[in-house]
Amino acid sequence: MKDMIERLAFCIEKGKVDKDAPYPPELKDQDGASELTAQLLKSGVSANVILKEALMAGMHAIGEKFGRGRAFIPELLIAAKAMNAAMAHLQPHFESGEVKYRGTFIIGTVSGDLHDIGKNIVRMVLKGNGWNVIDLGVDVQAEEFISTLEEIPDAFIGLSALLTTTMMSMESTVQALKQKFPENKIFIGGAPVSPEFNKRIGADGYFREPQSLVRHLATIV
Amino acid sequence: MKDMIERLAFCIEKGKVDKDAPYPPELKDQDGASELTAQLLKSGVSANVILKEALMAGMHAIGEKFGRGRAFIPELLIAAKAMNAAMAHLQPHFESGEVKYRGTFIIGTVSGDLHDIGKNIVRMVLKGNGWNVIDLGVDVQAEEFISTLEEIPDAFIGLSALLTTTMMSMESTVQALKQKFPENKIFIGGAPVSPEFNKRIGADGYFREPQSLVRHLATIV
Amino acid sequence: MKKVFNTLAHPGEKELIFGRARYPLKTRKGLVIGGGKVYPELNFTLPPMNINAQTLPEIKNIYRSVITDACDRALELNSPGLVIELELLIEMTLNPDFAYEITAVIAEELNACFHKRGLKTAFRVTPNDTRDKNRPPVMRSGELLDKILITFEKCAKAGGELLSIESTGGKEIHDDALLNCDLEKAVFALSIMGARDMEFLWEKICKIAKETNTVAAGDTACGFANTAMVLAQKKFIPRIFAALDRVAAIPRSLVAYEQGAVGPGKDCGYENPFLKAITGYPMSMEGKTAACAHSSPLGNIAGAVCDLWSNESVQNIKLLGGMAPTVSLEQLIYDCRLMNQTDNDSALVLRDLMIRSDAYLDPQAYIFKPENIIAISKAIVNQPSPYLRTKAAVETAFDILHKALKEGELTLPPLEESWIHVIEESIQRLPSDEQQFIEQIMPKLDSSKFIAGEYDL
Amino acid sequence: MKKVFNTLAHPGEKELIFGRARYPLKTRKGLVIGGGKVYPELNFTLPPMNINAQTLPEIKNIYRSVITDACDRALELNSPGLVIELELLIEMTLNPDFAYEITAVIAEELNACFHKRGLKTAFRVTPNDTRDKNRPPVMRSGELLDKILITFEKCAKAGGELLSIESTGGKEIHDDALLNCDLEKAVFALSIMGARDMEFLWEKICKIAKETNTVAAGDTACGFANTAMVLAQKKFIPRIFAALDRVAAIPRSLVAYEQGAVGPGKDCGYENPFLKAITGYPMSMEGKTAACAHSSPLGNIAGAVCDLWSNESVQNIKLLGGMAPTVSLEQLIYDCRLMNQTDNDSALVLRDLMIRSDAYLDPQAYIFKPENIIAISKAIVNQPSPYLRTKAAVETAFDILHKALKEGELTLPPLEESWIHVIEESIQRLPSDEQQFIEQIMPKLDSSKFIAGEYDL
Ligand code: B12
Ligand code: B12
Repeated sequence: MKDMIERLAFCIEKGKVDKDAPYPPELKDQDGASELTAQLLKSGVSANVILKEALMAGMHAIGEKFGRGRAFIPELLIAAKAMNAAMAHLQPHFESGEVKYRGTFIIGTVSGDLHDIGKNIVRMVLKGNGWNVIDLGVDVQAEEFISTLEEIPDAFIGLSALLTTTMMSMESTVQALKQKFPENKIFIGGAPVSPEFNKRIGADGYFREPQSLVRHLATIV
Repeated sequence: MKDMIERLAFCIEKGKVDKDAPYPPELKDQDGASELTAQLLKSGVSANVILKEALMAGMHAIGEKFGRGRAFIPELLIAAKAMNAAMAHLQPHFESGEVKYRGTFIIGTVSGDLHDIGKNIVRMVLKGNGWNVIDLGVDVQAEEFISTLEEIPDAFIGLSALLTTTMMSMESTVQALKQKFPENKIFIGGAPVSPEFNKRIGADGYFREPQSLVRHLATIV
Repeated sequence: MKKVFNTLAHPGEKELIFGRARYPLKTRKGLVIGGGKVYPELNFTLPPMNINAQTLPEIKNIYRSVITDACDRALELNSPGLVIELELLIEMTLNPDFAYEITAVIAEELNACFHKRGLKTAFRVTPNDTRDKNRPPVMRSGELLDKILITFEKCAKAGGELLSIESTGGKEIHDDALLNCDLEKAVFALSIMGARDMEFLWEKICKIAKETNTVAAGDTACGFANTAMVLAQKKFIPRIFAALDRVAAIPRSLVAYEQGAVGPGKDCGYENPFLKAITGYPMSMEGKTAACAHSSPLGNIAGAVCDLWSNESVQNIKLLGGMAPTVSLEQLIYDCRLMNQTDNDSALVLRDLMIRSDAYLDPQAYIFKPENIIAISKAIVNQPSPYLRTKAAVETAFDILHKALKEGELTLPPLEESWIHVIEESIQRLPSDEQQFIEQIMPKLDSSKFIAGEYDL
Repeated sequence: MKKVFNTLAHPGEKELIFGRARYPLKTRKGLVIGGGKVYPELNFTLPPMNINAQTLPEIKNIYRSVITDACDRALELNSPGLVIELELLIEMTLNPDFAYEITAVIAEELNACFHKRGLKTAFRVTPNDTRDKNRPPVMRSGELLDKILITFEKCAKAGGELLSIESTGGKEIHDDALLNCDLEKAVFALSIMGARDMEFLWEKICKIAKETNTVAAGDTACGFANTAMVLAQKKFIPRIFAALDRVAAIPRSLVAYEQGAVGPGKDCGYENPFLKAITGYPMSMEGKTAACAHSSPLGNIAGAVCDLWSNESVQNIKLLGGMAPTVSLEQLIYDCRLMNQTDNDSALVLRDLMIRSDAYLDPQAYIFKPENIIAISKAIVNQPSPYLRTKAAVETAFDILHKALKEGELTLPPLEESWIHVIEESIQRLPSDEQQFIEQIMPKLDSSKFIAGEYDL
């Protein structure tokens, strides 16, 4: 069994979605993430063990490589696809409450700002680390964050801004959120943002890249 | 009489201190600021008229040239010397209260900072515009400003800082002063200082060069 | 009506050089861009602040002070000319009256400085392509498009002289193509979607330029190939992919010139050296002095064939030596001075030093070697349509890079090596027929991301 | 014991060139400065903040992150080496333990980067001359002097390798001399007061360098001739005065090398090209890429004979492309890359472009033409004492400038013209005898400003 879990983790890391998937060439015609997950479940391995020891382990391995500049985004993306394929099998177990995400993370690019590549990477890395991510997209008004938080009151929030001028929307979004939800943690990022700015607007942490956010989250959850 | 006043103004502008002064060569062996002032006083012209129409007019002319890049500092300095020579004759009239400065301006470079060239230029320009300037020097503690203000409660204050690190002393100096003397205006300057910084620390105005400070003072006094 | 480029304006390697364009542009105030000298092009942006009717007066003051400082510094440093770019921020394109007022302030300062102090200047205005504010974006109608066009017109009337934009048609597909390093989709986004959209858009911009007696200056694939460059610089995607994405952008950006633009191409278009070879129009470039805006593997080589030299963008914040835009300008002026001291011989020496400085360290730089610029540009003009041009450009560039790698003239980080093969395969999958390409790719696209009809698809 | 310089190490105009010094310096980590390549020297300073025991941890973090970012960028851009300068801020020299801790943090990062990733670095530390905190300053004894020397020693032990200072002996008189454009007093401040103080101070610094196995790197007349340059740049004093004040600073700064310093001379010493011609030691220079710290009429020409290329100083604040020091470093690296591509021929072409770029626009640049560097340096080494050397340097430079003005090779703003005569007269008043000069000038000085005994006067 341990062997099969390791194989699944390896398929996730390498982005082997299923048997038919042509990528990566060296795993051609072998079982992929989808098949292996189904088999593991069938043979009685708990969804929780699969999630932690295979899926998250695989994502962690590729995420780690990416963080050290040893893998590219497309590799991260294909791993995420394999993970999604596996997650489809776990879905009922999430619904039954048998397995749980680390928590929910609401993310979006602030109002007036249309840059989303950076935010999308953050989303991907969080997902790979076992977070349930709700992505509100770009040009997100404060009200949207608020109404989403009203539904999921224990969620964390991540704001992205790439323009010096939309840093001001970031500030007002943080203010609006903090007024209604003083306890929820808000993290910020994006090229023009800085630790000083974080302090000034009363957010709970600036992170230069998603890996350090994930590390920080691990220390507080 | 008008002719003589104009000649005195010209001597101030050109920096002709007295008859013996070799500078400027074209006024060699003519009467200088000192002689002309004495003569004017003798012939009954009021000290006030001499101050405004000759001395300050002369200083204004050279200051104006300097402000437009048409004169160098040494020319400003020599004009200031001529003015001092003339002022010596007016001194009794200041003491009797017959003539008055525009006001008193206390200036200094903040604690920790030893740069004084810029501050000295500000002092010179203020003096030339009829201000009584008290220069506390460099590396000036907040307490020194406070004790000077206690003696001259209606004075204006000017702070200079050239280092990013002594901008913090500027901030604390402003705070200390504002706490005791909320009504007194504090102006700031120096290469790293900016209008934003002025706003942040609650000072009353940032000026890039002394001319604009003088212009501003003229609108409020 | 469309201008056809099927030969090179600069076919000779030695004629492809900074400051000299085959068809220089003479501006209103008498600057001749590409006529022998390189001029600084200064860019700047606001510090963190809101943009609205309340802050507009403050914004105008900020821009005014940037311009007066810049003019002062240019005169102090004996700069023979100065180009200012106002890259609008989206709130300004969404409120064309803001754009108008800001443009007018800058134009007023530049005019005053020209008349009183003799500084020759030109003024570029770059409205935003706000159409992708709605997703999927509507490209050919609607209020957003209207406002873009109104902004162009108003800015032209307010004193803007050179009109540019970084148009975004195709970006809906290209963003994902980039992150997946999917060259087929990138080629589709640029050569089919991007080129078609630019044809639509630039016909209109050229008309406005004509009516307002201004200059249609050109478009850049900033949202495409520059995003690729930034991602490659962060080690997020392979550099070789970014290099190929760059050449794939050339035929797209060429469309502006086919529609009537005459340069100077905007600074952030690293496809400009190729466009200069093809069109003979002068081009702006950004390199080391734009490090304030982004790190780049093209710091020196970007200057090799430029006619304007830009800092891309810097916030108006205070540095020890002055406000950041003025600091940038001083650096640009000295870079230009160096180039402007050259005679024909030393110009080539300097150009070749710029090239050698960067060419062998990165594929994105390697394609900037003059012989490679010419080979790729030739491959482009030998083909009739944007798609076939793009296919030819990508193939030629890949061959050039492949050969350089084999011969050891260029090396790639080990991590990239496995990608060479992947990329080669996707190039081979590009058919010789455009319609076939469209049919082959459409089913693979996420149809929720774009509106096919907006691209005649 | 004193080293005597009475011939030129670089007598030939063509051997006076960037990257190549007659006596290169090999550093601990194997960088060879002046051995054929130009390396970037990065400087940086704190953003607005307090310096005290509470903020020390934060300060250390700031410096650490500046250094890791710099090392990353240097490696990304293939820089063959990197020099870091830590210019202390006075609170650090007043608290040598602060200086020690900060130096140690930087040294640790540089060591790690060398051992793990192979980046060759060298590390300059520049304590402050805090003696002028008391006015009039006590130069040869007292707690302030002790702390300066302790700081040198601690920083050397903490990993600083190149020791520099901008010493201030004579500034008490020089500041006023500058504002009054009084050349006699300036000559006195530099050649008598400054030179005597440097002899005193550098004997001690060289001893510390020997004992700690570090390098005595040199002193600059920053508080003198650079103040003159800044004032001239602001149009506060004539440029021609600043040019003469510059050459008057050369014999003063030479004293460090007479006492045993071996370079690289510190960036802000624009007397370095002359010192390189005289001593053959490598020199750091700052030019256009230091516009972040101050505007300069020497943007390109300053690079013509440099061995290290510096940005002088920039606050650690965020720009769009990254933190300002990293941005500066990228620009420096590209400047160096250009110089490092050259062979013997193209190096001269590039050098001459740098020279032509600036030489004819400002007297401070004109004296940097290689033939002028050599003529002035020769005049200096032909004389036996700092005073006579300074007199000769000023006379030679004045003749060179006067001739250039007459022949129209150089022009000055009209406002300066009347000053030429004033300056000429004051040069003529310099006697050939040092003692006579002292007697002639002492009565004219404000005796409250300095303590004569501290200068054996
Ligand atoms: C790509 C790009 C675009 C693309 C965006 C494509 C897209 N789908 O996102 C397009 C072309 C659309 C675009 C448009 C514009 N852009 Co743009 N753009 C860029 C560019 C080149 C790269 C940005 C990027 O994707 N970087 C790569 C990603 C991976 O990095 P990142 O976003 O920083 O994200 C990382 C971290 O910051 C962090 N992070 C990000 N978000 C978050 C959130 C959290 C919670 C955490 C923890 C971490 C985190 O993690 C990410 C991964 O490491 C930058 C230049 C630059 N140097 O950044 C300019 C830049 C941001 N754009 C700029 C400008 C001016 C514009 C336009 C106004 C241009 C115009 N003339 O129209 C428009 C504005 C549109 C709008 N309203 O937003 C300027 C901004 C200047 C300013 N005033 O602030 C920049 C800096 C370019 C420049 N140097 O001038 N742009
Ligand atoms: C000259 C100078 C010195 C001289 C000072 C001589 C003197 N008597 O003042 C000396 C050599 C002593 C010196 C020492 C140091 N300096 Co210093 N110095 C300079 C320099 C080159 C010029 C400053 C100057 O005089 N400018 C000319 C005057 C006329 O301009 P100004 O001061 O800006 O003043 C004008 C306006 O700002 C305004 N103004 C000024 N004050 C006020 C006040 C009011 C109320 C108003 C309205 C207007 C106003 O009006 C003036 C006229 O227009 C600057 C570089 C620069 N670019 O500024 C560095 C600089 C300020 N120094 C610097 C440093 C680091 C130092 C030292 C720490 C160096 C060292 N290693 O020891 C020490 C610190 C000593 C100390 N504790 O203060 C850095 C500061 C970096 C930072 N962290 O902030 C600078 C920026 C140099 C650099 N680029 O690195 N310095």
